[in-house]
Amino acid sequence: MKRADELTRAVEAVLFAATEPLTVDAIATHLNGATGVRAVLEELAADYAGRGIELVRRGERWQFQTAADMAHLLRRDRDEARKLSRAGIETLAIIAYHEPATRAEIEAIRGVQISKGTLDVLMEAGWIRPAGRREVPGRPLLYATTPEFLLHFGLASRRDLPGIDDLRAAGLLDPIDLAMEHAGMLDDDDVEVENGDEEA
Amino acid sequence: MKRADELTRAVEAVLFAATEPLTVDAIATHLNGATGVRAVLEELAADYAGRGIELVRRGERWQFQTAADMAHLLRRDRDEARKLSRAGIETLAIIAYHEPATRAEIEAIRGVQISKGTLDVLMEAGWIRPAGRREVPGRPLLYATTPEFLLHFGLASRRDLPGIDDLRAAGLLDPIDLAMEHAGMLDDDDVEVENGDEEA
Amino acid sequence: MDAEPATLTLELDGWEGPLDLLLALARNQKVDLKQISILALVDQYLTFVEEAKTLQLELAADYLVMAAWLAYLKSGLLLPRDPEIEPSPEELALRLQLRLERLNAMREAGARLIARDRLGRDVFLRGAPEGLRVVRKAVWQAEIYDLIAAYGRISARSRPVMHIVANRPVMTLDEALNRVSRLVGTNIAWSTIESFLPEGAVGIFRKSALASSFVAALELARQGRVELRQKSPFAPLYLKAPDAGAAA
Repeated sequence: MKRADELTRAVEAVLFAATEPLTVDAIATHLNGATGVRAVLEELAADYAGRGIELVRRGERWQFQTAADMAHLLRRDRDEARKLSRAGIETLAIIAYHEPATRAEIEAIRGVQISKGTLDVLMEAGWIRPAGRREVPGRPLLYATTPEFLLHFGLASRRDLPGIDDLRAAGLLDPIDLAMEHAGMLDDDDVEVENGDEEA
Repeated sequence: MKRADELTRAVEAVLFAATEPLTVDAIATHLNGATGVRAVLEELAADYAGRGIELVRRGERWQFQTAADMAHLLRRDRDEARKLSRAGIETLAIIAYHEPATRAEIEAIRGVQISKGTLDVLMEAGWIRPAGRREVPGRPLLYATTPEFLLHFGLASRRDLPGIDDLRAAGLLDPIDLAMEHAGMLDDDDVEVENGDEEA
Repeated sequence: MDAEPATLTLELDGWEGPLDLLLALARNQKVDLKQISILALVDQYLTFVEEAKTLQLELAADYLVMAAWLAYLKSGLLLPRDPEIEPSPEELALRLQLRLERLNAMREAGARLIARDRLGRDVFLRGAPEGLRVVRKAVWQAEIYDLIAAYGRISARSRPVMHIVANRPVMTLDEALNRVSRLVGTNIAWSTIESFLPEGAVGIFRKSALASSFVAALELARQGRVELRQKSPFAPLYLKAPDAGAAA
């Protein structure tokens, strides 16, 4: 950087430490009535042009600020992976299979109320969108999935979602108690046989 | 001023906008993992040397601040009410030059007990902190300085403490028993006797 | 610090203990602390304490203790050296000098430290920094399997379900009672409970038979129609018909 004379250095320091933009007079007063402050300011503004810091004039007041094209650096987005809650994934599944669906319809299928937050999260994730209103009393809002939804779940279209028969074949429709029993029985059997061997 | 490349401008902008000193890592993270930040910092520090604003390193952190020789224009004495007592200043110096130090070591050098308030004031100022215990009978608490201490007193590191090299070379940071050994006036047996005498 | 001895008496309260006072006196000798005369220093200290007494100033006990110790040191330094006395007066004198040097060093270091250009007093940070912000953005994650499984779960929950109790291979308690009481009569020696199970019983049926036979054995034992023996928990359980005498 260019060597700076004492007045320039003083103006630089005063402006840097100031909590608000300063007029030429205010700067001069701060520097015990120094003259030539305006010229120094013009020079400094030129000096800093193209750096990460710039000296700008706002009306009659001057201030240092972060270069305008560097503003995006002051705000950094950090992605945080978060897993969808059980209510979230169920709500999404119902919309995907039944779309478009109103909130009341989703609740009827789930058998539980859904909070507003659940729909908000799905909307924030970009997976559902409002899709008009159902023309019934109260005109409730309809929800449908988005192209991002298909993209995220690797589906060419909603028709790629497995149907009820596929789900049954995959054991995903088995009542929970029976499925548990199957698993439990098998385990117990194995244990039984082993114990028997040991005792023998 | 010299034209600056984009990384230099970015580092400049981030440090300028920051409300606290930043480590090299923190800057790099903010710039989405940019490399070469350390080199840029060294360059920038050289760039700004002699201006009214300086880029300085305090411990592992970097910050812009006004040049020290501008103090006469900017000095604010608002804090004079909280002026440190002599006991406070000496205790801080002893901890800084000997760190880590126990309370008994501080008292041995000062020749008087230190009141609890003295350490509290230094701790409240954020200049000292407890730093583990010395593994001797009684396991006394150790005190050391903090990064804020370096920041406040404008030290890049503890090696920059005024006169520390001379004091160390003169043996003035060594315990008295060690100095006595050097003077050839002490056998090991004398150590016990001495401690009692010191209190006299 | 460089006050004359005359003013020292008046500023007694200003000293932080005898060592502090000694250092002030030593610095009055206006020589490097390495060169100070300990004897002269002792004299100055003792004079100071005497003056304070004359002026009837109340001296803290530690000042008097130090005075006594210094008087002892002085006599040791002046008298012909007795090699028996440990530590030697010279050693004590050196030690005192080293302590004064160290206190002095730290006092000067403290003064230099506090006189530095300090942040917020002499040196300033930017007055109005924009600040750096980190905005956390949630990236929601879910797998296709989670989605399908969730739908399966809902369907299973909401779909009308017909509950059918499966016909399971079991041995009822009555059956077990009959079987065990019949078999135990034919067996005089101790036999494991497993030996009472039907031949070739496997899987669920074997489990059921074992459980029922166990309960049956307990019931028969209660009625005094069978004796049970087990060495320790989970050890094999043995059954046998009661001795003819006892049964009668």
